[in-house]
Amino acid sequence: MIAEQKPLTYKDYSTPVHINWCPACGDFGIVTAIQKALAKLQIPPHRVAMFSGIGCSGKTPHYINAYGFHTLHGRVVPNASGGRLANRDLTVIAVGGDGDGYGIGSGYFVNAGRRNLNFTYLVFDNGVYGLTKGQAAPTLARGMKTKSMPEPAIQDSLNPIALAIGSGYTFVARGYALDQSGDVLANLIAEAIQHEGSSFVDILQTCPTYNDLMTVKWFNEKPQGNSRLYQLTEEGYEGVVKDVSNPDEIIAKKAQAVGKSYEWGDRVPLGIFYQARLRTYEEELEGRLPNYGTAPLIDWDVAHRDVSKLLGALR
Amino acid sequence: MIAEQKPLTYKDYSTPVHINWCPACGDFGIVTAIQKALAKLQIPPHRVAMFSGIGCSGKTPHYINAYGFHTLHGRVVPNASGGRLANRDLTVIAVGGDGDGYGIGSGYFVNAGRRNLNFTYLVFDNGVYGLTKGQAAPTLARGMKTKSMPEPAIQDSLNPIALAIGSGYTFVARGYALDQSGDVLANLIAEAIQHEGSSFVDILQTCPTYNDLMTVKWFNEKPQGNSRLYQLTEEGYEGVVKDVSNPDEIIAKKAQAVGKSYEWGDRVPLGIFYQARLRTYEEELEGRLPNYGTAPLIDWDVAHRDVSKLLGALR
Amino acid sequence: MHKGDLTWLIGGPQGGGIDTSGLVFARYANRCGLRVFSNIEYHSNIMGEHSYYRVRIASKDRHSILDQVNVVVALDEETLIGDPHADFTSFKGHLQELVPSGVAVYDSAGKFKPSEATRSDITLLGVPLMDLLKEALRGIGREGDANRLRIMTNTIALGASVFAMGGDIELFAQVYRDDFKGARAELGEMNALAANAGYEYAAQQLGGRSPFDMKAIEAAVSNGHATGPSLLIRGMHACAFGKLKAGLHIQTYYPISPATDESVYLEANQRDQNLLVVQCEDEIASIQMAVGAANAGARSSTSTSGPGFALMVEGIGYASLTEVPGPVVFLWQRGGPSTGLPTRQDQGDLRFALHPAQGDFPHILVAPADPQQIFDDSFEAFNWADRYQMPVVVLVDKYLSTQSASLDELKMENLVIDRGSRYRSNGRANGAGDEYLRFAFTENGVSPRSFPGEEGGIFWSTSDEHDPRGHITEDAENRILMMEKRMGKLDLAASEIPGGRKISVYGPADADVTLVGWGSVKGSVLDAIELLAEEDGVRASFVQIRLLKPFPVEEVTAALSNAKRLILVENNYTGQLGGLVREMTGIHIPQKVLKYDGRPFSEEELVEGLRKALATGDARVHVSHLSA
Amino acid sequence: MHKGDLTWLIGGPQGGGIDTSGLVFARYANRCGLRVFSNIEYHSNIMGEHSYYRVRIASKDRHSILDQVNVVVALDEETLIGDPHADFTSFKGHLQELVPSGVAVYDSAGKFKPSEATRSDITLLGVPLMDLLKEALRGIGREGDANRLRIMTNTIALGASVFAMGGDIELFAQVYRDDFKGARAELGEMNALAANAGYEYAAQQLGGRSPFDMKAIEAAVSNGHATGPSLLIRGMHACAFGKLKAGLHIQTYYPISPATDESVYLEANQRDQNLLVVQCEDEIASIQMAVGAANAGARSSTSTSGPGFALMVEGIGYASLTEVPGPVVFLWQRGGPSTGLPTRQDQGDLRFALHPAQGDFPHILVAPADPQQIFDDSFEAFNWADRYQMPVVVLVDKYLSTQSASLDELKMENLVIDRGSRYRSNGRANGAGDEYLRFAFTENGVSPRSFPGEEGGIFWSTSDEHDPRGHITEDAENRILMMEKRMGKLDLAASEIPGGRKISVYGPADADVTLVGWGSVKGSVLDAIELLAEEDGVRASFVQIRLLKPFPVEEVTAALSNAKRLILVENNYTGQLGGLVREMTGIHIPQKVLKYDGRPFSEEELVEGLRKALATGDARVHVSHLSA
Ligand SMILES: Cc1ncc(C[n+]2csc(CCOP(=O)(O)OP(=O)(O)O)c2C)c(N)n1
Ligand SMILES: Cc1ncc(C[n+]2csc(CCOP(=O)(O)OP(=O)(O)O)c2C)c(N)n1
Ligand code: SF4
Ligand code: SF4
Ligand SMILES: [Mg+2]
Ligand SMILES: [Mg+2]
Repeated sequence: MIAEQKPLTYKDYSTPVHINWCPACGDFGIVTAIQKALAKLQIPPHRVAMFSGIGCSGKTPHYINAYGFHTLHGRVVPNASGGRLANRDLTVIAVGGDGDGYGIGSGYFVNAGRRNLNFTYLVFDNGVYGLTKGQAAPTLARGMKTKSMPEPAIQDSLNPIALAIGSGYTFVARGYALDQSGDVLANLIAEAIQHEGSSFVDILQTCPTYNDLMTVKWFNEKPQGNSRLYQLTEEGYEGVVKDVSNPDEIIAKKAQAVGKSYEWGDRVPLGIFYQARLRTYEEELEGRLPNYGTAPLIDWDVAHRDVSKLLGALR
Repeated sequence: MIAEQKPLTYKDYSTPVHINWCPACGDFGIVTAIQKALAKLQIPPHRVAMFSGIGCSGKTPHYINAYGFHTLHGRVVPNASGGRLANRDLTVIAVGGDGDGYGIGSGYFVNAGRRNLNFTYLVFDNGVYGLTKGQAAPTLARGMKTKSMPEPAIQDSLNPIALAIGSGYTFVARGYALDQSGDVLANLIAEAIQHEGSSFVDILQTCPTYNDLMTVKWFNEKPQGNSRLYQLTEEGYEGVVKDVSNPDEIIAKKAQAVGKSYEWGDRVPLGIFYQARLRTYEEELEGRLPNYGTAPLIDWDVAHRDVSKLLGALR
Repeated sequence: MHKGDLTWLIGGPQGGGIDTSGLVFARYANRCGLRVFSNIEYHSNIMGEHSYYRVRIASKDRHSILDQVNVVVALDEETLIGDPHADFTSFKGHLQELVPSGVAVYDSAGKFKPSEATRSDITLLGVPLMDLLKEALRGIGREGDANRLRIMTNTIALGASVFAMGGDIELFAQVYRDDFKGARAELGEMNALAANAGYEYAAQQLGGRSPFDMKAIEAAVSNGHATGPSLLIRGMHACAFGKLKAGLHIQTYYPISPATDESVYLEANQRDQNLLVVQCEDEIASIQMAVGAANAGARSSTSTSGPGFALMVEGIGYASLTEVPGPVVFLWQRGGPSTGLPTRQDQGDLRFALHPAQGDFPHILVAPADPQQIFDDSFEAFNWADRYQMPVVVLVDKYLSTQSASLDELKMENLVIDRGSRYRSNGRANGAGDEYLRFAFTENGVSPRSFPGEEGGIFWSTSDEHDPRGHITEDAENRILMMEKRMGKLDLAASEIPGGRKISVYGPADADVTLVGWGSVKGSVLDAIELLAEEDGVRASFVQIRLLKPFPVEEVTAALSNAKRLILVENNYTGQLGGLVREMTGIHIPQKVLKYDGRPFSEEELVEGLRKALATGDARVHVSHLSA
Repeated sequence: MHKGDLTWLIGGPQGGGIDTSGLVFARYANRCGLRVFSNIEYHSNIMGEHSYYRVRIASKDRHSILDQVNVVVALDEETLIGDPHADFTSFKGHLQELVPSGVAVYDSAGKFKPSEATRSDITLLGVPLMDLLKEALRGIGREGDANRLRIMTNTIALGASVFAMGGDIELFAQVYRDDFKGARAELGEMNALAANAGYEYAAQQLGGRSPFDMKAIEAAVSNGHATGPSLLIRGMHACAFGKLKAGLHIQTYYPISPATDESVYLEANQRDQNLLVVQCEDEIASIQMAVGAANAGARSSTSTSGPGFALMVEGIGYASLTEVPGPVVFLWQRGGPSTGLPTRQDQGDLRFALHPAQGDFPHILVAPADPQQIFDDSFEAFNWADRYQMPVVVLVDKYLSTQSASLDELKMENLVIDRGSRYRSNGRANGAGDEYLRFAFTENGVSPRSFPGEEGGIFWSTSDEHDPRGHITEDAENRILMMEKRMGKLDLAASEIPGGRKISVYGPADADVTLVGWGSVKGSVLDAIELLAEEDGVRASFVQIRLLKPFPVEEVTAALSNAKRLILVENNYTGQLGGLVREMTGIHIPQKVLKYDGRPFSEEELVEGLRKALATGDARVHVSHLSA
């Protein structure tokens, strides 16, 4: 242990592993943003557990210097939840693709919202199944046809923000993988991590290889003079619930978020759609298990249990 | 074939099978309502295919005179979808519990919304897992404790209406299993069946055995003088999209529905939260498969395919 | 049949208190010092379908149920004569199961009319339950509560049955008094009163003579049992105790029969026992959450039955490939396939549990056969998971979960928790010279693991094939080494797990016939062996195969290869263990006795099946006495 | 190794056109009348990782790949010498695989420097690809497009390799011309130009002398092959054709390697072929939707690989219990366990596919081993599904899906579609006297089914155990009868499926050694047998077990019991088939040759493995020549 420790920089969260994403993939921007967010919060790498699903996006943990669990397709959320339940001293971040999270994993996406466990879930939303060669993912809108698809999509896109609200996430936001300043996404992720409760960020991510519709160029366009991507705050939108004891405010903010979430096309809002500091699952657990508030589950003394009372009841 | 056929009555849709639900279970009301809805629409029993999940609710098809498929826990929606895809002349109705549909089946619930296949999905929402003895189901709110639970629920309830909107259902409604007039639910179900596209009705259902919170008495109460259950139309609420070519109207109606869906407690709205006649999956398929519009898939001549052109391409 | 044993049975509609009443009687008998074996049958239904609870009592430990009934308490007509209006049903009521001079206690104000009985060699003891209840309550000025307390008509009927069994009504009433304490003591007294009323009524109707004599059995209970009341323990209790003692941190589950009981029992005690029990949204979430927790350093487990296990298979393959220490998965079998018979008995999941995912991968599969073994294996399963870094599946079933048997003590000595090989960085940061490789190739294939949160212990893990660092690689040589590393741990486990945990052999070494089986058939087999010896002079032994993967090839070969004659006993359709034994040892078991009607083997059924197999030499004998 | 055969290989980064280029060369050789066998290896990655395509050409049909390479076309340095900076890698480049005097074609302006080669017995043919491309384009006034058309540098390199192989550049260029027609004809011409430029350059560098002589092989192709070009067909094509011919109505799928190719091929042709292909949200939805469609009267199927199959198992048990006629599930195996090696080869899913759900239930499992068998089995699978009313799993693998081999014709004669036993009410309404029972007990266990929509054909179906009407019952007798009905259909299938579909025997009846295997190893085994005969004088035969459930006990016993010596060949770690054979027949195959490095057996590997097994008698021999 060194007495004086240098502050951590984003480079402290990188690994020497060869990154095998396509050149210019939007995922690069997200990895950097995660690293910057962790540096911003000065969370030591060994206190971070990254979980991922399967897809291009699923490879993320290998590129971040932190405990890394690259799980199964669609199963990142319950894995991350288990990790967090076992050790609430860990900063738990789950990442995965839009197919992984909103398609095969949508049941877990939905049910984690209700649980309000304190973890952060970042979905890399590129509109396609990247790793399986560009089929339409759930966020690709009806009628859209990327260069990788033989025919246009015939299903509606689903709305991740609305879904997250309906599921009960207490931090619901949207980011963009390649923001020019470079720190907007990092800051948003940092806020998500700091939020106590289930945080969800849908991150618009370019896939230059398969998605030729939502390209960097498209995102950077200014239809009718306004930049397509804008921050909700620019419009004075306020998604944070001020008084969580007031159900009316909660409902109003949720409805506002859903309404706003359908804005798409010429104007695409980024930032926090909704946030409320409600009791977390961990806090609720303390009501059942007083120890839960004092030490991580894995450190409890469970090796010397006395079951004689239980046995006695069976006589 | 008799020249003059008597109109079908709801009794034509009943079976002699012994119903093994608990006395006074709300499910009885739903079965009757389904039978009445079918009679109202005069759909011959053999043109109806009922699909169900597993749970008390899952037993429904056995009590209805129609093709009946009692599938797996959480898997009713894809089964019903497969049946409908294979034969679009069938009226396909899926039923299941709230655990079945919003818990284990939530991924399929969500993804069926986007597909907008023309079928009807009725969820029997009793707040508990009935058949496994009364554990909390996803719609049971945080802090609630039914008599069957050892401790109060520590997760938020999910909001089926908001979720359905976010998923893309084009008919989203709520009913009550035991309405006094007896026909309100039947009419709602008939509307859902008639709607072209994916119809979803969350049906508030009493479970007298395990749920002692949402009882008939509770539903029938008039807190502050107003009946708890009321029809959205009573308040002049209009959920139907008039001009489906106008995205603004669609978005406004969706946001309205989500906002309204959080109303709960003293006032619980029933009826159609949202409806829009968008292109169905079947109609979209006609673009890919011209035959799809003319005859049910199972009647296509597929037994004499010529693959010589395909073989030729391999030489 | 073991002569001298008595069976008491209560039947009626679900939701009518069958399980409570059955358990009261079983506990009463157990407290008398009798050796009790009891079990419940019920439908996948909440209210109304026929359910029944059998209590067998004997002077010695018994491990199976009997078909024959001495006293039946019928809470409805169906219990006596079946449902004559039902489609496609073979159940004709429990009256048929009564021994000659057996007694049927029923509500004389109910639907059943004595004329419906087709037997005259039994005693139909109609009891005016409500009248007696009212009368009893009148004595304490509570007649007006009779309707509210109508459930206590059950107690009246039980009281009557105690007389028929030749039991002691005071000791019986004491069970209620013990159950209702403090504020609820009055209920205990009222039940005692009701029991007495039923008893008196029966005494009067039967002319003061009980046809059966429980007390005689009581007197015959041999010494050697622990002093004080025995445990009356179910398999699911033993499992829960094993887990608690093993230092389980987290149990995840999704409700499903017949596994829920275990999780609910743990849940009810989580506060006192410092355990986290999480009800998940489904079984996929249950196992994945358990894997996530195990990766984070927790001892984790989950419990389910066939339909849930079918959703867990990807998790098992994943945990195995990534060398997660666990989770321990309890698979409480029920009647399959598919949803099947959710509340009934079957041993049909062996083959599925043996290879429950794609690819070649290691996991441990063990099938304990009685409460003590269940305790031992659930305890040890966590050590295996930690030591060999692989998931462990414990294969049990509905019958084991619900059967309650008298047991002097659950042995819990010398329990040693072994968390396996753990890496500690001692403050060194990752990459600082001695780089930590989570999946390092080691001599025995086990690589020390670090717990997330440990500085310097950072690692990666992936469901893709990976290098020692835990990063994806598709390299051929690494692949070979990793396959050998993982599969090699199975050989390690096979070499370290003691023989006594692998198989158990019962009966004489030079038996005329050797029965082979696994899991819950053990109880019926042991009872049958005893009977065959006594009644037929057949000297039979039994080889219970307990560890199923890694398969104890040598032990099984040694136990079976010198057998004079082999017969397989399984509670499933195909005789799955027989195939496994042949695959692994080449030994063909030429005869099978099977039962696949969704119920466990009764003693009579198995004895009949074995007799038939012995007499005919038939390759396949199946039995069923077709009870409800 | 079969002398005289040549192997051409192209390697480079994924996304760089390896598969297209490889296929161009393979089609060229095939059109010359040569017998081609080719295969691709690639990473689970979109861009950048090393991929390569091997094309073996011979004068006779070959069924496996060779390690040895005659000409390698390297689109990057890694292809030649591996990635020296990679962690934990054994791949050292394809230069090592070149035969003496082999030729390596590479970009002389690229990273690779000839000094890095450690061999001097080969020819390093550096080609200035971009310069040549520019020059060629300059000839037609398109020099400015060179950068945009840079992918055509591949064509330059291919042209050079054609010279090295001793091929005919005009015929080669014609492939491009044929591919680009109509509006794109210019591209064809430009590619032809580029190919020529490479060819000329190589001719010049190699002094006009090709070290190899494709044309000589061409001349040696024996007669007897069909006139006109052969098919160059992949396993996935054969599967798709079988399905189309079988009258498939609906294919559901969820993308997954290596199964996606088949579904995407069907999807691309759905409009012309009148087929509905649905991409689902996951594999659970895929199989459930397929079951729903099958219940409604459609012929339905789905395709997946291990991780997806793990999610389908509940659907298989469900379809089996409810006697759904299908679906037909194609399981394209890949390297497991878990996500494993998504794009690599393994035969590790046999045991899983044999018993993929809880309980005892019937399903059919078949493993075709070449395109014709794949066609036949995918066609027949639907008949089986309809006839026996159960799901059918067809077990194939990545190697079978991606290998392209010359085939004169795919035999499609005498195809008869059998939809099984169907109930027609002829206008009678349900309940009108002759009540229709969907699950009626019948002599052979098959009950006629009606299609929803049929008046009078209404039925119920449930994943619970059910009565003949399809309603839930837990009755014991019904249970027994239903188990026997369902499992009996498996015996029926076993008795009706012709022997030729169960096993195939190749080679002499009195062979010195009999090899046993299944699925894709067949190709390598047939090639190896031929070589062992030629080079070692060993007379070997091969028993391919094709039908795996119901297991052809008699046929396998007959084929193996008189064998002089038995050796198992499997592309997995444990030798899963060996266990199955022993379980089912008692025959123990004492030796195994295995490969489990994620790649198929090359001819040399298998021959080496067999020689070692024959020489040493070792119980377990494993081989790997550790290519990329
Ligand atoms: C159970 C299962 N089904 C299918 C796959 C194949 N698969 C791998 S990645 C992927 C989709 C990836 O899409 P997405 O989640 O959007 O991630 P992206 O690659 O776009 O980052 C699929 C279907 C799998 N690995 N497991
Ligand atoms: C895969 C699987 N897991 C668990 C079960 C057990 N199970 C049967 S019904 C049920 C829940 C029923 O609750 P719900 O869906 O709300 O229906 P209800 O009984 O309330 O109508 C469960 C968990 C099952 N059958 N299959
Ligand atoms: S395919 Fe798309 S998402 Fe995947 S690495 Fe390439 S650019 Fe990124
Ligand atoms: S448990 Fe509840 S939902 Fe189920 S049948 Fe009884 S009352 Fe109805
Ligand atoms: Mg994606
Ligand atoms: Mg419910």
